[in-house]
Amino acid sequence: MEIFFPKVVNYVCTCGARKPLDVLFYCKHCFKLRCGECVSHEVDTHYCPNCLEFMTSPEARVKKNVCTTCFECPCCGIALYSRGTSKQVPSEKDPSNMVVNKAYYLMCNSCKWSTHDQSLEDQPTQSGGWPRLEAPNQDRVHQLCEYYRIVAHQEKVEKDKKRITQKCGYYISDKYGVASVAAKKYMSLQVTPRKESQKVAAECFASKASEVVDDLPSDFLEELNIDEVTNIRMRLSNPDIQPEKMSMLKMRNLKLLTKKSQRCKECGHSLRKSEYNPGSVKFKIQLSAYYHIPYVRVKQVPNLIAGREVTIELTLTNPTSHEVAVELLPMEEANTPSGSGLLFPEVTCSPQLPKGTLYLPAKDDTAEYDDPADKMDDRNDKSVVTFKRLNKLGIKMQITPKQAENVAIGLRLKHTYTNLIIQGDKREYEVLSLIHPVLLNLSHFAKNSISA
Amino acid sequence: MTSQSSLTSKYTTGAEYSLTSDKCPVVLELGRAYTKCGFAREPSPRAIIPSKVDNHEIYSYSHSSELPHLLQDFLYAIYYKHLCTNPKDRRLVVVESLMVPLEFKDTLATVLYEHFEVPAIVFVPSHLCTLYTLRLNTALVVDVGFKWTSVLPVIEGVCNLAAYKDIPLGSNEIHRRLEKFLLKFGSVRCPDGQTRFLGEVNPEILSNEDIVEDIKVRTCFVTPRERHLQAQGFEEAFCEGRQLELPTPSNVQYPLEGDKVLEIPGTLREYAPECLFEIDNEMESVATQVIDALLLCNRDSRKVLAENIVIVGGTAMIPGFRRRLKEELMALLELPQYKKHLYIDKFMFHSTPCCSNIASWLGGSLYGSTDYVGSQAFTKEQFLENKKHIPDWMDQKWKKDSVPGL
Amino acid sequence: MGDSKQETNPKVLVAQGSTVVRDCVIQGEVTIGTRTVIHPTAQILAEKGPIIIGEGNIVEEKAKIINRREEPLVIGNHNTFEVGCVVEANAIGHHNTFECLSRVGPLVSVGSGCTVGARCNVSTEEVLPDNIVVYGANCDRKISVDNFRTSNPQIDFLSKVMVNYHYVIKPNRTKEGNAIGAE
Amino acid sequence: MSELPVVTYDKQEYIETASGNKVSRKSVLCGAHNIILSGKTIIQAGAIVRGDLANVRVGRRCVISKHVVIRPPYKKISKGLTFFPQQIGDHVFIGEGSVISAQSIGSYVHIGKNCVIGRKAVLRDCCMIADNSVVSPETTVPSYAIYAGVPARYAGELPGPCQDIMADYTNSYYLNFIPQDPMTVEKK
Repeated sequence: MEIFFPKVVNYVCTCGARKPLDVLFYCKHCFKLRCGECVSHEVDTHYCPNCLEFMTSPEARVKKNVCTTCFECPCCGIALYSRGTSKQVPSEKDPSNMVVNKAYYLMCNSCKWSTHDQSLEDQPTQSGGWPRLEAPNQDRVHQLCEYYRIVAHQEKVEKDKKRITQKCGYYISDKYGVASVAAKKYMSLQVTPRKESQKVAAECFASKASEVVDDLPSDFLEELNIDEVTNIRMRLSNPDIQPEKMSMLKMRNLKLLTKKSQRCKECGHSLRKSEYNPGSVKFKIQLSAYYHIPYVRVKQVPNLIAGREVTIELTLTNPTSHEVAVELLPMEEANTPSGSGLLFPEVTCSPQLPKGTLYLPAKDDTAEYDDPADKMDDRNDKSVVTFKRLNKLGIKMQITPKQAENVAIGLRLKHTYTNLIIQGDKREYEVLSLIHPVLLNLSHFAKNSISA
Repeated sequence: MTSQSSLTSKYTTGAEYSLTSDKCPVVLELGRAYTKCGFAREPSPRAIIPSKVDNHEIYSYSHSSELPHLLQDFLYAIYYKHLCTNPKDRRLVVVESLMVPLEFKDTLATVLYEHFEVPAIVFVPSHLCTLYTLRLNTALVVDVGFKWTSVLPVIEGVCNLAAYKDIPLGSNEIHRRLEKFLLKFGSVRCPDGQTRFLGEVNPEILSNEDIVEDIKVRTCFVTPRERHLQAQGFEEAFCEGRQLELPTPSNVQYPLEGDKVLEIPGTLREYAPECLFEIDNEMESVATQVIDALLLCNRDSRKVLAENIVIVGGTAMIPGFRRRLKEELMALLELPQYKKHLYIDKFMFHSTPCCSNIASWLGGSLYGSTDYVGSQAFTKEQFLENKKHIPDWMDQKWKKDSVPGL
Repeated sequence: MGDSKQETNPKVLVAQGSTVVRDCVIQGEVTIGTRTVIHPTAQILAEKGPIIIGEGNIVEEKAKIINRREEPLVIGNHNTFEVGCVVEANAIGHHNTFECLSRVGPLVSVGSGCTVGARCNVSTEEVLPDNIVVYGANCDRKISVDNFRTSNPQIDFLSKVMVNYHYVIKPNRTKEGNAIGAE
Repeated sequence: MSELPVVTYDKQEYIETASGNKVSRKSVLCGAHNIILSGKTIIQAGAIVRGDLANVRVGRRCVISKHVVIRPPYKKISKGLTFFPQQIGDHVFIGEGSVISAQSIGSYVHIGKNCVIGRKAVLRDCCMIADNSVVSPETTVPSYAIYAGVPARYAGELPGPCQDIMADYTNSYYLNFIPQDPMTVEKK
């Protein structure tokens, strides 16, 4: 998890959340960092994690967000796979002649649960026409549904009639424009419940109480084999029946996964939109901060001892195709007291940051990554820079931790950002200056390197 | 199925939600232990998940500033992982327990409106909406949950709040008792062939609530009252390792952490849930709550309530619970202090058309299928006007039209 | 790894029709039945008592079969020991599968038709009855409804192909178990 | 991600091929001519690749850690059974002690330590299998998914730039995987 969700270096998002750069977005229109908590997410498309069949949202809604062809093991929750069997059966035309009859059933590759456990007939085709699990109380719920809908509808009709005849328009709401709403409401009054739903509702009787209650099974003193009793996860994964015995388990259709797109809440622009095809790993729009903001990494931290000055080494990587000038500013200026204390209370140590500007060369996609270290840029301070490789720069700085544990430093990363403006045929570049607070937990790094 | 869907857009409310009218509201019940989420008009929730974010219970937050983040992460998982739907597109019915603190409710609403941009929310009290599943308007609702057991009489669709009773008894209490006695008496067969007490092997292991819960769910039962009476002095006997003169339930071999087997004493399987029915220092138990609630009601309504008892909640699903509750109630009737005041000779029970842990959710689902959602939901604008506060359902406005259709 | 020793190790009895590659570790008194395939880097360690492997078994890479007791460990027919499993059981029936990285402790006696799932562990003193499946993170058990007791289909392919790539130990017993050349 | 630490190896232990593959002499490559390593791939000590059963093709810049077993899957056919070729994409990291019987593994895939990837499983591009997980046979793991547990189930989503994160990770790994021979140690 450390690779994709690193814990050592956190950027401070515009909303104040601390997140690794890898999961942050960069809104090109507001020039601000955004994180999962401050963007709006939208479900774009659905797909089956097993057969990867793509489904649009309306289709998925009708199918109740499950795949129609794939099923889930009621024990393990993983997909079931089809197995073929062949049986010798007498031929229909000529009973003396034996023919091979192919049949298919489903089985779980982990716990070996199979459709035979549920006593389902084998199917003649591989994709199968497996019965869909229906809720046992479906009819009753349907009746209740219709009953209350009609009751609610009648109540509403009476209320609305009263209102409309009294011309008591203000209550209908000023917000939505009285005229149109009133007209539509009036239209809706014309609709009487359909006959069939009235019929269903009429069958809905009130529940009858009884003196008899569910009893304790009479075998409660007998031997209990724990392997035959389901656990809570198995029960809850099938809310309709919540089976108590392993023999009562029933398979369900596999749940779909979704592809989501993200949108900046402030300006409404899309931050990420993936391609519809579930097999594709490409994006139509991808505004991850990873591709726009210089990446700060920790390279080396010696043993941290309270009160002793040590040199740490960081690296800066420029992900863009333009040169970036970076300045590292102290956190103190930004760390002003806010409502409930300091803005960045986790900072326990202030580093001696290199002064002056560091120039990070542009990323060159054609360059081989492991070419030997190349020549230094003369503009960079040689006493600060430890190495340069393509678009990456190593820098060193001194810190004096006040304590040995929980050493965290903060800095503000000031960098240039080259923005491309396209107006008609004209392509113009503007260079902006952005500042992001960055928090580095050095103790965490030390801990990691020990375990590694 | 087809008849249901063909009726879909017949009675939609009107202009406000014309975009979303063909989408049923989301129905959410954030229980103390489990959260049920799904869509209105469906017979069961799409998912029942632990009310936790990364092992952090959403109800046990140490500081109120923590809660919005917990809820944000939790609701994100509900909407995008379990329901696969955009929160903006659907109205929301929240089935709420009476136990929920106001702060929690307001924070929940703030997160839903501001972060998830839910268009409108309606909160319905869980006891009340259970009645939708039975087409009743008068009943005594007994909710046996994870931390609390609560009893609320509903008469002609109106909650009798004055007669509300609750007691901190539920699964949690059973778990604690299991934990205590397993540490003392649970013996473990270890890979080296030795048998040791659980407390010696790994005293920390039962702090994993999931194991305790699993043991409760798979092995425990509520013993009949008759056995309970015969086994008086049970705890002492158990602690002294003395065998009772009753046939005891079988011990259970429970596989532990893959390489060990825990032997669960059979007596503990029936003793642990006893905590629900033991009379405590204040002379209270789950059963006394029911009787006390009845006593707090108007004399005329006692009989009808006693003959319309609805039991809901996950803890009520332990085998034998209903039988025992009935037996305990009958026994209490014989006590002089109750006999004089209650003119009742029998108790009658309803059975919900679903498992009792999802009964109040199903009520929410039925409520959510009606026009009431449109007329009663609280929109974001109203919420902001009301200073980010959801009117308590005891408020006047709520009382006026809170229980439609009942 | 003492390959040459193994070939001269008189305690290793290899039946005709088996495929035992030389790149495996065989220690102590080990009998290998016909149609059994031992993959490279497998370890069969008879520390005290002998290990007797029946017909049609497969022992995959890095699998370890250990007998630390005085009594012989008898392994039936058509068992599969998948990659990296460690099996110290005191008896093994037929048609069992020990999936990848599974572990079976020395106090366990395994019946027939059992499956010990990947990364699962069975180590307390017990008899694993027939057709048990051990699966999942908690090593839950259940009885399998379907069980096919056929010979292992991989063997034909493996015994044909592996000889092309590996040095194999020459059999010193006939299929019936009589010493070759001693009749 | 922090910068990866330098991992040094004994120059005598590893063979470096013309295309930059670094293969430990302590690994076992059965049927070596059926194994294709596309370049700059590292195979560490104790790893086993079963090219004798069927062709194995490993993409560029993969890391096959210590004691990994790579073993083509088999499939039942009308006449018995056959093993069929196995494909591993580019920039794939396989953690120590894992057993891989997948049918195919896409590019930019991260597999943790001590995992079992069951027979005929398909791991699509850009996915992650957490440490100590068991991907059951025939499972498909979709892109951007994290699978974890025994058996492995969907456990989360990878961040959008995971393709570049993985490429960067395997590149750095190769770059920091350097021989101990004093003559070739890079100047600091």
